[in-house]
Amino acid sequence: MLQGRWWSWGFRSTVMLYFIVLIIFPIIGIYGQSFSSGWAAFAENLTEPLAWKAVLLTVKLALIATVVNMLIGTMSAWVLIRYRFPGRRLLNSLVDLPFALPTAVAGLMILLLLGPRSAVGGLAEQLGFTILFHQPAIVIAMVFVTFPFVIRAVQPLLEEMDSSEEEAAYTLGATKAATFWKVILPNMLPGILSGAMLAFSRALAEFGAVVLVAGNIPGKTLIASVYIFGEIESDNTIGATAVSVLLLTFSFLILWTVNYVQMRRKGG
Amino acid sequence: MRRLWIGLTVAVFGVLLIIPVIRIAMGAFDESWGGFARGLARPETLHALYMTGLIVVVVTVVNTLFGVMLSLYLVRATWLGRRVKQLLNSIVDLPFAVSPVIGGLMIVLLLGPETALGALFNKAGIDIVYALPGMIIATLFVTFPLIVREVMPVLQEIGGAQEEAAATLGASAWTTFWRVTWPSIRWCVVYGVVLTVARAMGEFGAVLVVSGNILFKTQTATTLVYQDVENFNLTAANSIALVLAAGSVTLLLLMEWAKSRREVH
Amino acid sequence: EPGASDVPAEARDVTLVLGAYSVAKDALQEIIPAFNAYWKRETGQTVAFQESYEASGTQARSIIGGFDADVTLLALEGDVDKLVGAGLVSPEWNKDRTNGMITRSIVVLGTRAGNPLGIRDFEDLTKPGVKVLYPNPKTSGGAQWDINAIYGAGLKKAELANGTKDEAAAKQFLVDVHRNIESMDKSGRASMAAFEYGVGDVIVTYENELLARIAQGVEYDVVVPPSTILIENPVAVIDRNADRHGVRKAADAFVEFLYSDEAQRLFAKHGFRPVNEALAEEMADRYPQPPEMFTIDYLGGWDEVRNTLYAKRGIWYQVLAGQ
Amino acid sequence: MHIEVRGLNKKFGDFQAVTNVNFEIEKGQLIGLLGPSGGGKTSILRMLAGLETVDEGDIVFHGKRVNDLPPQERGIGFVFQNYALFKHMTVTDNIAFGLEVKKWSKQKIKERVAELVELTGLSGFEKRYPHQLSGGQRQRVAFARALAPEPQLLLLDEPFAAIDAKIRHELRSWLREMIDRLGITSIFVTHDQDEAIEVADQIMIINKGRLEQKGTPWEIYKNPESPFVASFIGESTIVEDVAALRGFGGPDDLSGAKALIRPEYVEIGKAADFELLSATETGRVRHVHFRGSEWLVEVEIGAAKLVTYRSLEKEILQPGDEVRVLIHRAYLFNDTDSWVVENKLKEDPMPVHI
Amino acid sequence: MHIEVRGLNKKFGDFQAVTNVNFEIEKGQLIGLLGPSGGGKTSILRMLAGLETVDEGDIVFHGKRVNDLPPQERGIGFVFQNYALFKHMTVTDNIAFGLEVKKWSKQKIKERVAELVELTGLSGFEKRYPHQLSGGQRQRVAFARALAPEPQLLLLDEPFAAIDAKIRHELRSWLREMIDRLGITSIFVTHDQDEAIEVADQIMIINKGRLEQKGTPWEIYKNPESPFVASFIGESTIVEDVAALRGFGGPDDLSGAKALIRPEYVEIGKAADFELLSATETGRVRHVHFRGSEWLVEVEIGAAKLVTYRSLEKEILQPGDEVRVLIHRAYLFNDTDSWVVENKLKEDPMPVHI
Ligand SMILES: Nc1ncnc2c1ncn2[C@@H]1O[C@H](COP(=O)(O)OP(=O)(O)OP(=O)(O)O)[C@@H](O)[C@H]1O
Ligand SMILES: Nc1ncnc2c1ncn2[C@@H]1O[C@H](COP(=O)(O)OP(=O)(O)OP(=O)(O)O)[C@@H](O)[C@H]1O
Ligand SMILES: [Mg+2]
Ligand SMILES: [Mg+2]
Ligand SMILES: O=S(=O)([O-])[O-]
Repeated sequence: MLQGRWWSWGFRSTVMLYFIVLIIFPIIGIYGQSFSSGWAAFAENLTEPLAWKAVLLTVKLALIATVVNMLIGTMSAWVLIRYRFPGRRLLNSLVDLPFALPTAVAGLMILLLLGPRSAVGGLAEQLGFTILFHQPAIVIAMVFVTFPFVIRAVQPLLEEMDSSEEEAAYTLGATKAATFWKVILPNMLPGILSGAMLAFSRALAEFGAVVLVAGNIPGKTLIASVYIFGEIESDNTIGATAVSVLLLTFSFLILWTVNYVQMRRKGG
Repeated sequence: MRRLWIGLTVAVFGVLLIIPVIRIAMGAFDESWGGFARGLARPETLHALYMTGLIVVVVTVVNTLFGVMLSLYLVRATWLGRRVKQLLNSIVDLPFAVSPVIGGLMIVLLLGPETALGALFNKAGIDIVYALPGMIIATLFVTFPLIVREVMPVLQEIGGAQEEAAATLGASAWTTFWRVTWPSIRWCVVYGVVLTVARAMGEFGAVLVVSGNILFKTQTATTLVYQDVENFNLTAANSIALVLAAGSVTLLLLMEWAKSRREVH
Repeated sequence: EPGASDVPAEARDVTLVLGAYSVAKDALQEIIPAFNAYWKRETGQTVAFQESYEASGTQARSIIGGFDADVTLLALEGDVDKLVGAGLVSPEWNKDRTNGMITRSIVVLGTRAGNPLGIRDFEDLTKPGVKVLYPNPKTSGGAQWDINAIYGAGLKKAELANGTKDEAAAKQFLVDVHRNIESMDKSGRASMAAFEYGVGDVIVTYENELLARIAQGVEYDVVVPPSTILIENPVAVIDRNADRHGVRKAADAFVEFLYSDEAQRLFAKHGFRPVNEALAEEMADRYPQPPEMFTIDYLGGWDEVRNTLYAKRGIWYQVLAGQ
Repeated sequence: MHIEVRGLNKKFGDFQAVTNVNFEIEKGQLIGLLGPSGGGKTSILRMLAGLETVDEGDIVFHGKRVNDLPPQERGIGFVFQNYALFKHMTVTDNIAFGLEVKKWSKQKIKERVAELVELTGLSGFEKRYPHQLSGGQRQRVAFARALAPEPQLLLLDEPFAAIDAKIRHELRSWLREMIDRLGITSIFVTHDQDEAIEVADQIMIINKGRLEQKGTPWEIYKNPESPFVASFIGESTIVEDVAALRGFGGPDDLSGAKALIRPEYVEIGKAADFELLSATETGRVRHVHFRGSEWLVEVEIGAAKLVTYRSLEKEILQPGDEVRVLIHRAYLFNDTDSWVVENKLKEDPMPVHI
Repeated sequence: MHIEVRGLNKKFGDFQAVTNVNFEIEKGQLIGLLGPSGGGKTSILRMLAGLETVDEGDIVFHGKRVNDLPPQERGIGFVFQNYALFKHMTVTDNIAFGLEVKKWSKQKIKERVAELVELTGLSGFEKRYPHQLSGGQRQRVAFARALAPEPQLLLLDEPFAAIDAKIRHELRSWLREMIDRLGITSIFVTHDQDEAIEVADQIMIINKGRLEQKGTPWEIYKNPESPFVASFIGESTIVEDVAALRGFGGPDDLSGAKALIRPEYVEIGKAADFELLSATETGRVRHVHFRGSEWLVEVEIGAAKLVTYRSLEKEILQPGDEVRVLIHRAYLFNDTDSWVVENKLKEDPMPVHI
């Protein structure tokens, strides 16, 4: 009995220690670095127009990519769990592909498929806009690399869901659509949100795929992670970590708010 | 309606996943089978794949273990206050919000040979950065949220009633976990594992920074692919990418198969 | 290492760790076997190499961060200066016959086959509708050479027109070119790749990069602007690492070997210009000499360039920020 | 809503859950589905609601076959056995759901919800989520949610199982009243015979997937059509050897027949209490239990055990006391037939065949 | 197991669910927790089981304070109100779980499971998963699962709510027997007073988080300590103006007091049926309901409404019939006090103060 206590105490401490050492330390490290030369240097690096323009652009594009992913991700998760059709298993197995592909390859793919020499790129060019090296390409790259998150977070929820809530809605006269919106969707919501959070964070920080397909022109197509990379390479660690800290804090606030709201709703 | 949704989904998959894979496959077999085989049979490819495999295995095992435990604590533990849980819950996702490049840089700055910790390890004859341990730590950091995020919502969804029942029947925490909790979360753990494997396989930025990309030492499949792309060796790059993609798809197909076998009781 | 003194140095096999900038990879991978054969012949010792190829800045940072390289080839003198600053390389490193430089090249313009837009000079890059590629000088050493070349060409133009090195005019020239930028990739190689996949009309890059691609059978036109910059890439032994690993001798020998005719010819095979005057003479017909070619000294040397062009609120920053 | 069900069958795998069920329900009636656990009550209800496909047979509402109509077009309300509340909605939102779907005005919804919250005794809990409620509170929410849109047909699966007597009474009478006022047809499942008898216009007894009998409580009590029904309704003890009981032996062929004797068929007391003393015999009290409003007394007559009730106002009996026992009546059955026999010494000895 | 609970308190947020509950239970007793929905019964049970933390107060098993002991070390069995079956296990596996945890031998587990399956009438369902069972079947599995390891303390949250009378009877008597045989202490929650009265050795009435009264069913019936208990146990009607009833007016100060009158306090019949005709008054039958084994008759005397039972053997009354009514006794209460008054015309006019 006492032994059991020791075990559980040991487990708890190990897990917490791991969490602190692996996750919290480096994050504190980033904050520490960014303030290592004092507040003034930090502020100066952030008030730098190239920096905050890059951050704004990144946030904007990451938001768009997240919304796109919430839509197609929820739809795909739904279709893959609720409908039976030939090829379903194959599609389901393809979901995680964007993760398995080195991001450099993902970038290359987009380059080859949407570049000026490709059919799509050519068509877009004729319609008067360019995809590659402009904002659409960044969004596409972000959507691609974050594609699995929402799907994988929603699927288990749909599988675990108790069908009687749905039946109750039907007996109350709700159409399939109404049932979906009012009963099923709220049940999927934790998954959608947690998937979207991950997707958003990842999109904010994505580097490999984007760097290849974005023009990286400051103010126009330079996103934060590429800016950060530039600062690191030009030996401005403080500038790099300062922008990182900004994105991190922003992410953290969003995550915290979402968690807070969800916990509030559950009252527990 | 049903048709419409299926159609749309297939279209999304087609555009976003299938066409790119076909493009990769075509790229890999640009110079027919020979080019593909050459790209893979190079000693640096084999070594890089070996490194990637090693990292994937270690990272997946460690993160699965800790990820599942942390999710349990974050959902069920009473010894953690509500606020603490909320805070930890929000921190879990942060590694994703950290640009992998910065993540890698932090490891170099915290554990490099110049730092106190790094010097300590160095004395003991263990290199952390620009060596395997650093690469594993970087990948652990980057993939940490995946399993936690997969498991937590399901734990919340199934609720604690079954676990309480087991406890009243005298089952220890350990038994309760394996006999009652695990069967319910097993598939999302598997999903999380697959995501972790895939992400660990594909991680680039962080590994690049901590590995120094040394041929035959710390080069992984991904950094090799990147180098091949830069060196206009597209066939080799595509071949390796294809192998990685095939690896993850096979894993998932296996999982689907195992799952379908379990479904017919 | 324990027992190091018991065994004669020659008998022990050694490992040399080499950290080089990415563009040098193809050439080095031919030179290393040649060196191995040579060294075996000379001393009977086998040298195993551990190689890493990364963008010049990345490489320099890794080495400072603890990457155990014994010898490094970088794109810029400035990057070696960082190593000197970190106490890894002796400040005396460039006090040899070529000031520590091992290869040369020039900045040129690459166009699609047949030069459809009729590009002749940097001047033509300012024309509306011309899509220009060069990498990002923040991350790429190659890009700094490119920007230096454009800026220098602007200075030259002003100097020819009214006799003074008019910085304002040169800056304006840079602004005009930059207006047509399509993409600033993270490295010279990435920029080249984008060009190869169909992006842009003109790429500003190393001459050797283009020559190497052309040697591979890709069709580009190389346009040598009348006034452009001479690129020089340094090599250095990382003294601290080499001493610690006890491979000083092999490292010095390897660097020495790079200056040899044999190595220089291999470099030339991959499009570099030799630093060896005799060889340069011999290959003069392969490498056109731009009439108004200038060196980094024309811009005042690397220190000056760092302080004016790439300084925190410097000229390049103003170009980017549109000030 | 007038309902007709013809030849209903349902299998789960190869387990026959419902077998050839036929019935008809008039508009506005309140029907109790009564039967042992696992009998098929929930399955029948779910098929009526359209939540389970029908394997064979027709379900006809208002003369229209609805087998293929989805649940939301059947105009029903359903109270689930496990409540099936919307986890992510408060009590108010749960109850309002059906009304919002029907696009009632905000004001009307508010009033209706307030009325139902009041009725189900949930005042003060409007803002709670289901996991913050007790079992009975959840059941009441489920009840209110189903009633809110005033459906044409109300299907209730054990709606009172977790509710205490007091609220149950109120809900029942409110239900009764609403049914009468709006002409709603209702079917409710219960495992509790008292409840079925008390509330329902008609009772259907379901056992092993079959409809054993349908009729008013009084009919079913008086004329059970099978031994199962007889033993399921009311309390009773079974006596193997009927002939040994005073007043039931004699010329009739009772071979192979057993007797089912209900407490209310049995009267006990002192010799002075009976007019026809010759019809009584001597028994011995075995146990006396308090039963809330009366005593339950177990008496033994030879090998036969009988139970009967005794008013609290009467003298208290003790185990071991000797008493006179009068058996008014017995329900006899054998493998093929069943019939009621009156005590021959008490009245006319003609058996009443059913 | 001997159990003592002292000063138990529990809050959810700032909702006080359990307030200062104290009690003691002897080893081997069967206790019924009875009370209205939302009263706090489940909460008390969960605290005893260690599933909910105790805000204040002590729980003592066998003289040892167990507040901080985890559930698995308390040696309890728990039947959950919502069953909480293991979804991914068959019936057999569910029941065997607790035994496997205790490392019983394969053979013994098999026997024990077979016995419980038999007892709970689940034969033939051993291989089913919970989602393939009916509500009652699920509850029986939950019951069997909790009983299997023969725990020292058995906590049952509405264990019979979804089970029909017949199986309920069997389970109850088996439970009773097991409790007597093994000396298991048991506490079961029910909202059904009949059940509590029938089965329990002692009843605890829980209302609004407080323990209102604890005692044997007969004690609680005879001497309810509060109007709440009086009205919750047994059926009753409330009469506002007691003085108007024959036999209850007179010199006593009844101002502000109301009367609670149970059906069994009331007798109806023809004039000839009563010896003390002067103690009766005239009433009119309003309704007659069939109640399974008797009639429930509502009578009106002036403004007061009363209910009483009437044997099925007696002549059937019709609404509107005039009858003589004798009220034997009334339970009077005002804001501060409560007492029982006998009909003065019938017996000694001394009120019995409690
Ligand atoms: N998690 C919770 N959060 C807030 N309130 C709660 C929570 N759990 C229970 N309650 C409240 O505490 C009170 C007591 O609940 P409990 O479940 O103990 O009642 P109960 O006596 O078991 O009722 P029932 O017979 O309906 O099951 C109820 O009013 C309920 O709404
Ligand atoms: N999905 C299913 N698969 C297999 N058998 C099932 C399924 N659902 C129900 N059954 C079986 O069908 C029979 C009838 O079940 P049903 O739920 O209709 O019973 P019920 O009369 O409602 O019982 P209760 O009073 O216990 O709720 C039961 O024996 C049950 O085990
Ligand atoms: Mg049922
Ligand atoms: Mg309860
Ligand atoms: O490799 S570069 O630094 O020249 O881009």
